[in-house]
Amino acid sequence: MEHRSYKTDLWVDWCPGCGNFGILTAVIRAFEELSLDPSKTVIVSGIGCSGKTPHFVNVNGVHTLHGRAIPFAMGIKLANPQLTVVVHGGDGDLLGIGAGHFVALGRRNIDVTVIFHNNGVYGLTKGQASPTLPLNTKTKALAKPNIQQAVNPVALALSAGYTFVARGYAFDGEHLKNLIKRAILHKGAAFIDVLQPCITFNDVYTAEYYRKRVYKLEDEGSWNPVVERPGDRSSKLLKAIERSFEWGDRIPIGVFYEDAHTTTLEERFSQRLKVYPAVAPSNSRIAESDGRPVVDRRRFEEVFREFIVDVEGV
Amino acid sequence: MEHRSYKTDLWVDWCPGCGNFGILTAVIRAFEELSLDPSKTVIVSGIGCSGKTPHFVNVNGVHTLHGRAIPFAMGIKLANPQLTVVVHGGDGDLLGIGAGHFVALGRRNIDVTVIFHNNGVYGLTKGQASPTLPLNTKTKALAKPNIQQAVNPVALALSAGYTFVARGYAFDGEHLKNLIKRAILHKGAAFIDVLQPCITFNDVYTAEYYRKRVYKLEDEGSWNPVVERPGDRSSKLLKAIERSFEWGDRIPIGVFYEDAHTTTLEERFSQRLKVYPAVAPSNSRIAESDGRPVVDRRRFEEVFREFIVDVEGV
Amino acid sequence: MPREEVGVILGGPQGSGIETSMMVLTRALARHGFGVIADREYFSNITGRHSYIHMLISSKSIPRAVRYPVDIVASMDAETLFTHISDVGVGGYIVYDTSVAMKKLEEIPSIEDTTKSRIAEKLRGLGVDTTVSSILRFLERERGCRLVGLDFAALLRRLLARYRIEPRLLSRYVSGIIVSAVATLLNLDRRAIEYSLSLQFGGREELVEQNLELLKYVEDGMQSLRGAVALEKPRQSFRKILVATGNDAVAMGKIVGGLRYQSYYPITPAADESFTIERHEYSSVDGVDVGPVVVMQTEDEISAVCSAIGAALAGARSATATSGPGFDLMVEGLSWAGANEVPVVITYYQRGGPSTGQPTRGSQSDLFNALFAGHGEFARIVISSGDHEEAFYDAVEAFNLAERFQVPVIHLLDKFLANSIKTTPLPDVDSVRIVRGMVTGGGRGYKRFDLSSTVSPRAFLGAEDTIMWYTGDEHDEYGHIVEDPENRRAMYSKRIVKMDMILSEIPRERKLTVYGDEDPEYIVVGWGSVKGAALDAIEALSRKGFRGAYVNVRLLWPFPGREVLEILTRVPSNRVVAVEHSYGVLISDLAAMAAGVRIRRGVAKFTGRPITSTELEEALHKIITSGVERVVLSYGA
Amino acid sequence: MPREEVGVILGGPQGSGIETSMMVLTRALARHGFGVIADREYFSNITGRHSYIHMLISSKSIPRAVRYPVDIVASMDAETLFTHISDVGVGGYIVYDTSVAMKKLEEIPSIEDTTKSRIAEKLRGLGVDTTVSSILRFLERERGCRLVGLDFAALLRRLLARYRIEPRLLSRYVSGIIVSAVATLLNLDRRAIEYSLSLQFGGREELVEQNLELLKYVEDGMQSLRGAVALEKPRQSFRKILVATGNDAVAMGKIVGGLRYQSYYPITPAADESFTIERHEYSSVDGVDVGPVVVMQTEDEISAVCSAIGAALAGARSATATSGPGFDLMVEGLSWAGANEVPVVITYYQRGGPSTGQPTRGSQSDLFNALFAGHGEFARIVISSGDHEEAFYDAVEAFNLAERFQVPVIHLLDKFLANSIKTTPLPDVDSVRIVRGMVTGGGRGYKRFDLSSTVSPRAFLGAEDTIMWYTGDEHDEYGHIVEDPENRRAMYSKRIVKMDMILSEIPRERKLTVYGDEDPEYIVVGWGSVKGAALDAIEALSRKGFRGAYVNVRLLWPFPGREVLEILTRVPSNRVVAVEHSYGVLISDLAAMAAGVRIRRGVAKFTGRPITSTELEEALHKIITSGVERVVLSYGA
Ligand SMILES: Cc1ncc(C[n+]2csc(CCOP(=O)(O)OP(=O)(O)O)c2C)c(N)n1
Ligand SMILES: Cc1ncc(C[n+]2csc(CCOP(=O)(O)OP(=O)(O)O)c2C)c(N)n1
Ligand code: SF4
Ligand code: SF4
Ligand SMILES: [Mg+2]
Ligand SMILES: [Mg+2]
Repeated sequence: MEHRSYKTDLWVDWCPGCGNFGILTAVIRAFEELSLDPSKTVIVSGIGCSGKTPHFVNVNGVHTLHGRAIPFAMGIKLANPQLTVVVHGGDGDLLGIGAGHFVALGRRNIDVTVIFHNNGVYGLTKGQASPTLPLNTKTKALAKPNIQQAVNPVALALSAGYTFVARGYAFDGEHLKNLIKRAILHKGAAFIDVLQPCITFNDVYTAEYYRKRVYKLEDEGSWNPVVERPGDRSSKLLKAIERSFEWGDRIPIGVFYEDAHTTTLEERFSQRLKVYPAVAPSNSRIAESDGRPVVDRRRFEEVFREFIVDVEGV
Repeated sequence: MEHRSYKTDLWVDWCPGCGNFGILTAVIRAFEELSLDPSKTVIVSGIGCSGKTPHFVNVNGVHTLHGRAIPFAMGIKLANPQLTVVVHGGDGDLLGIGAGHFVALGRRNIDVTVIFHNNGVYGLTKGQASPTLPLNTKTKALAKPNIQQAVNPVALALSAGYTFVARGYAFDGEHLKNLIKRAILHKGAAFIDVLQPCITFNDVYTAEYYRKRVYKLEDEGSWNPVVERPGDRSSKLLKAIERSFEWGDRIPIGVFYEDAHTTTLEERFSQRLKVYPAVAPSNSRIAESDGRPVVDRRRFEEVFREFIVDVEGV
Repeated sequence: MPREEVGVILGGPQGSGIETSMMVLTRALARHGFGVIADREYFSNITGRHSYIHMLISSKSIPRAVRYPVDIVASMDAETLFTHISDVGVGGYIVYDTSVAMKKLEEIPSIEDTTKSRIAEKLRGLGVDTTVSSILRFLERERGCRLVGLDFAALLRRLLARYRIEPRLLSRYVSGIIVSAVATLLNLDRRAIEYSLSLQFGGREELVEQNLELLKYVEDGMQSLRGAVALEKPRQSFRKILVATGNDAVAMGKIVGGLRYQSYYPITPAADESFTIERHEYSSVDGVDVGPVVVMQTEDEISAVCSAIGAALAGARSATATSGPGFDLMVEGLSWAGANEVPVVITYYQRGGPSTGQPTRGSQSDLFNALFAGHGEFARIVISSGDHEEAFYDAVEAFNLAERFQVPVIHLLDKFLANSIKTTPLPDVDSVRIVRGMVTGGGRGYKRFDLSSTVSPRAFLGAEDTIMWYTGDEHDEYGHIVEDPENRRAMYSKRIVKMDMILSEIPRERKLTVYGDEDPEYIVVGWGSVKGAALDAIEALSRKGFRGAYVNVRLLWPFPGREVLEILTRVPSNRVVAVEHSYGVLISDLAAMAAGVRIRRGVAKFTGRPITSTELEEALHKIITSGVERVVLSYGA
Repeated sequence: MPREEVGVILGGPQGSGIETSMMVLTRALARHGFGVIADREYFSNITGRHSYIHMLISSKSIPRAVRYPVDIVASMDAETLFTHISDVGVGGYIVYDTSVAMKKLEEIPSIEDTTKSRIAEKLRGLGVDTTVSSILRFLERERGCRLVGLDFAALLRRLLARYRIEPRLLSRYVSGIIVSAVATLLNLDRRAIEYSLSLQFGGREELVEQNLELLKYVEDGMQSLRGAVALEKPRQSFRKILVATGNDAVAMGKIVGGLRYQSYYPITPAADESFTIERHEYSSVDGVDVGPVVVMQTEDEISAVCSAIGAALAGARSATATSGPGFDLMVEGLSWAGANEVPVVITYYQRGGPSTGQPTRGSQSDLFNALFAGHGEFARIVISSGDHEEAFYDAVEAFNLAERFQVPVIHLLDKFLANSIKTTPLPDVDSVRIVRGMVTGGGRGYKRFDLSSTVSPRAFLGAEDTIMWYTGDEHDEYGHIVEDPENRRAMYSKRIVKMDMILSEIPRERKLTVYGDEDPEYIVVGWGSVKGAALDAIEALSRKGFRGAYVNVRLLWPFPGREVLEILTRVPSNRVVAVEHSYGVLISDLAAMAAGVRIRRGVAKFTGRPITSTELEEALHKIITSGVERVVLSYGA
């Protein structure tokens, strides 16, 4: 596909100053630097402010249902494993209504990247507490302090089995862009928790708040999140989880965990389906040119012989 | 309520030798030893072989929908906080279709106990792989090896915020009974992962298999899962998670984590609702004896004054 | 000359305070004794897209629906002027910011491309340039409109000179300019505005003061226009009046009705109801508890409905509120409630579908989803409300019906009602009755599903000395699973025959109400928020000599087929017209199915905007005079 | 004298091999050239509850439905005898284990209490003791039954003496005893059984040998009974025949139809379809790929439908299979598919509802759920199949319709069809055509929702040089969100008018088929698995002089109102009878709504057991001769 801009010319209707702008820019730059073919790239999103992302990017976009971006992405990716599939979802989307799918993707290690817009609120429905808002926090949109505890997205992703887990910050564009590139290049389920200020509803976790606290894991020379040998998995995982507990004065961003030794679901399917993924649901032939099914009479009898009785009329 | 048997006289239609019998016995003995009032106790279950549990126990039973026992239990408990609420669910039920609710309960720390029948299969639908069956395992009911990874229920419960997390073994009745008692007495969301052989469909994780491998955490003198001070949470949690990775030749059972310092959701509601839980949805008055609402004209004007304009006809 | 009614549009970007303007004006008008209805139109967006309030103010009664054209368009921005060019009537007033005069249509990014081309085409047709100033000139010239140009920036500078206001907060006062200009045109009393501002800003005195100051500046600049659109003296005499949305009305109804557990997962246009309930979750009035209501924001709608069912089992009056996408997720739970005869209430606010559709726009297209979604057969009740007042009482009634018949009840509403503000007389709460149906203390040997009566006495989980079982499987009288075919037949029938019982026990006036002429020539049938426009339209047509009646169907399921049939057969079948905010005008299909009557004339609107009195009147006129079978309405930006 | 048809019941505890007996007998019978249908009845239980197979074997044709009474009851246990006492006909044969003769009803824990009391009462009424032996004596005395008592334990001991069989596996051979006894009564050829056993046990020779040995022992003890229930020489002449369940038929149809992605979450009675597909997910036949089909066990039904939609967007023929509770969870996804014009197929197997209901029993009570669940209005197609053959072709057609019209298609089936085994002629796959509808390669500037035609050319995600957007929000031609009212009107209408297109393009014979008399006196209307029993019943009644026709409705939505109306008005309205496995006989309501015709006579069955030819014949007779309006059937244990 010849080069064209990765940005559509739609008006981006997020609130001025929203962290989503930072994420959008980072995504677009990552796509550019990876020279992704727009027609072979799909952004799949849920519902929320974050869910609008695909409309602003000039690659295929599938804006799905609240919480269901991961299942849609799974179907797209398994049907056409050639596609680069990136999921965008809000914290309510992926860890509220969609938490079940979030866990399931970890168990599958499908080669998709999940970008988590972590703003602590349900943005598009006007600022209710999201699953990442800590207990007792009272943002200005809430009438009363939050009554539920926060879930730790990084720890949850690690426990669920994601093989690449990172955290970025919406307004550290260069760093975030690099995380996104690395996540896309990773073979397997990749998760990036992106700290995303919501200027309109979240007056606690603001750009100011994060600017002061965020630091980069990689700035610690000793930090190595990469599983070098399968045997290292548990210890690396545990270190990553330990690090995910850090929150408050210092908030780590960067790669928490990366394991390239776990097979992807696509690889596992290729064991069963022989010709997969080269021959895949999206490109395999189902009919002859005249519309007759590939499964003709003879092939039918061959494939379904378990159901066929030869009548002898004994 | 005068004493009666905690066992109903229905025929228990599990397969002879099923681990569920061990769980049933342990539950009944725990109830007995705690002298729970059957009319103030509710077993809430999902759908599956495990889901039938309430019918066999002579306390209130609510056999709900597949995956939804936790939400039902939440409504029951919040409406009547006096009740002792115990959830029984299968591994497909609680961590397949119900994983979203499972995570949400951790965030809430409602005072209910969740007993997880971990048999590695979807029993009642004839043996498909459940979310706890490891990758590549091929039980006799499966045509092909399992293509998905297992989720680690203990690690997930810990990441999600459960304040009591334990593991028991269906055929170590005394030990399991004690865990159940402790979980019920715990104030907050308690989770017990019960290793439950499915004699009919799971020929890998059999009683034989577990008998050889299971050991008790408490047998290690140094093991102390109890959060003594709030500040210890992270370190205890991390130790618990580390321990949850242990699987294979040696499988730990016992209490992994216990934190009595986190407020329950009921306590948090009592902050907002003043008279709660003493005056609760289930026992608060809504009408006068003649059927007139408690909210009479005068109270209406008082409560809803924000909506009332005094007309002056200026 | 003072007017009986005045129509107003307030327009501006989402997030700029347009809703505040609406509230301040409405309460001030109510203070005067005027009746007000205000429809709110907004995008699924937080900041920047075009949002507007469409009001009708009346001196003679409480208005029931909005209508076009309006008398005043008050704009905060250029987009409002481009968007509402057709909405202002001859001789109407246009309030605008003089600094936007040179804005061009092409320059406004927040207008969608399709809309932009449509407007451009329209302007081309009218021979008008795509600038604000040419539109204004056009309106002045062709429609005799009066232009009220104000220099917003200058006004704000004056304010800034006087008060210490953070510059970045200054834009919040633009809504005050709009309020001031409209108030001046309407000749509202300063004290009424002060009263309204005090309610709006609670304790924040300085905001009240600043807005009053702003009012003064605006008045100064509009001396000649004061009272240009004055209303007649109000003819009603309420001492107190409610100013509330439909969401609020339902919230109040639920609390009066004894709600004790409300679950929700945020969704437009339902969520506001739960926030209102949350604000009033507990009060102690002279030592008497009002509440407590446990309001629970759940992880999804499945949890919302399931936890509400759980709370109902424990004896609490329990409900959840949602809209189409959320309701879809509740269907399995609904079916469980049906199987277990659980009195739970689902308040279902329709919005534009399918799927995410038009999340902030209205529709009545979910009728069949509410009636028929759910596998297996079981009794349910679906009721709808025609206006804010009905919504309040129906919210109470929903619980009564649920508990009397031990069935799930769906209270079916829509975004139009939910989000519109209306002045409504205070409900007569003393006339309300709480009816809990067959309740028992239980006791040993208790059978929850006792087959000896259609509605078995219900004990709550936790009742002393009582044990019961519930299961979604077919069950025996104790609630234990049984697959026996004879038991199946008995238990399944028990649940379904409730439908007959419900139809015979609900009084006629709760099933439907008939308005208009006693001896009609034509009959309009509708439900829910069609009511206001329909009543206006038949009244208008009656002034033109056409005798019409409106049948407001309130009980949608079980459908009151006998009563509907009886009424509709009073006129020839080509004189019956169904009206609905949908494509299919589904109530016709429902009547065909459940009353055996074919309604062959229909008025449909599915743009997501409300049916207005004016266009409905026109459509009905066309149908009854010209034999047209179907009219599709589409007025409204 | 040899018989044309023989009915058989095989009964025993769940998990004891009763299904194996069924398969071995059916394939042996098919080998002979007999036609067989076998209904499977079982509890929602893995081990121990009563399960039975109800077969009808025919020498003249392929039987279409089961009927009562049967000629042979072959029991593995006492419970079977208690349960099926009424099912055996005069002169029938009872195969039983002599060691259960002294068993008492009271002693059998696996019988539910309600059933137990019901049986006890029945026995009391008949004056029979609650022991097996008194039942047997009663049947012998009153019904002239022949008792075939076999000492199961002794037979197994003989086997054990000859082969090294692990004692704990011995009970698995009981199903072999049943097979042997029935085969002996039917006089089946030893080689046919050997053939069948080989198919059943695949490579495991020793099992074949042992079972043949067991056959010898049983034959030895039944010398006088060999051929006691022999069938006539088969009149049909198939060279090959399929022996498959409805689930299998659909699975084969899907694969032939080009299925490439199948998602499922396990649920009865749908899951077996996915397992069959999984077994055939990929084959290479002479270097040609059949497949690959990605079969995905998802975490829930929401994920099942959403991932299937995703796969469809990528161009794969894509489907999911479920039953009521699962479908409920798919409703929101369905609505998205409707909004986005996605060709996705949902195979919906109805079971007993509401809620978990009777998970392993059948029903047709989800008709309206399939037709109307989902918020907002959009086009969908719902088709149903009357038998295994139709199910195969419909499974292909579902994809064709989905892709031609770019709408979600629901293929509505039920447990009766899904789980019953039937001998069926091999499908004529060469007559099948794959029709993919408007497909395009896309290209720059591609508009997925081009408004210039009702069905816009569809490009797949991944098409070269092509970008497209999808959203559940209302959208423009590119798939971007827009809220413009005019666009709304155009896009919303585009999707819905497909309904007219569908009705006009689907040929009549795909909408409905009419069987029976050309000039009927009465007409029976039904859909899905009513077909077999209905055809049998009208045939039987025609032999008694009543000329009837059966209308098998195959296209349920959009409903072929014109065609249905045309047919039904051929007879007086009191001569039209609707038949359904439900309480409400919902097809009547559907006809009233969509064809304007009131069907006032109905036959309902909602015990979860299938309508049998015999009871339907009786019911129809009653209705057409006596003016009875509604008959509720309930035969079957
Ligand atoms: C099933 C369903 N329930 C509820 C909604 C309403 N809804 C729209 S956006 C949203 C939440 C958005 O929050 P989040 O996922 O955190 O995204 P953000 O807007 O913060 O990016 C909700 C609940 C919906 N669209 N669908
Ligand atoms: C919504 C829904 N989907 C599917 C089913 C079918 N179903 C019944 S039991 C079951 C799984 C049981 O597995 P698990 O939860 O592990 O319980 P177990 O039987 O192993 O105790 C399923 C999928 C259902 N009842 N409801
Ligand atoms: S509401 Fe918050 S998250 Fe949504 S666009 Fe505005 S700032 Fe961003
Ligand atoms: S199938 Fe497995 S889990 Fe279910 S009852 Fe039998 S042994 Fe137990
Ligand atoms: Mg968010
Ligand atoms: Mg299980």
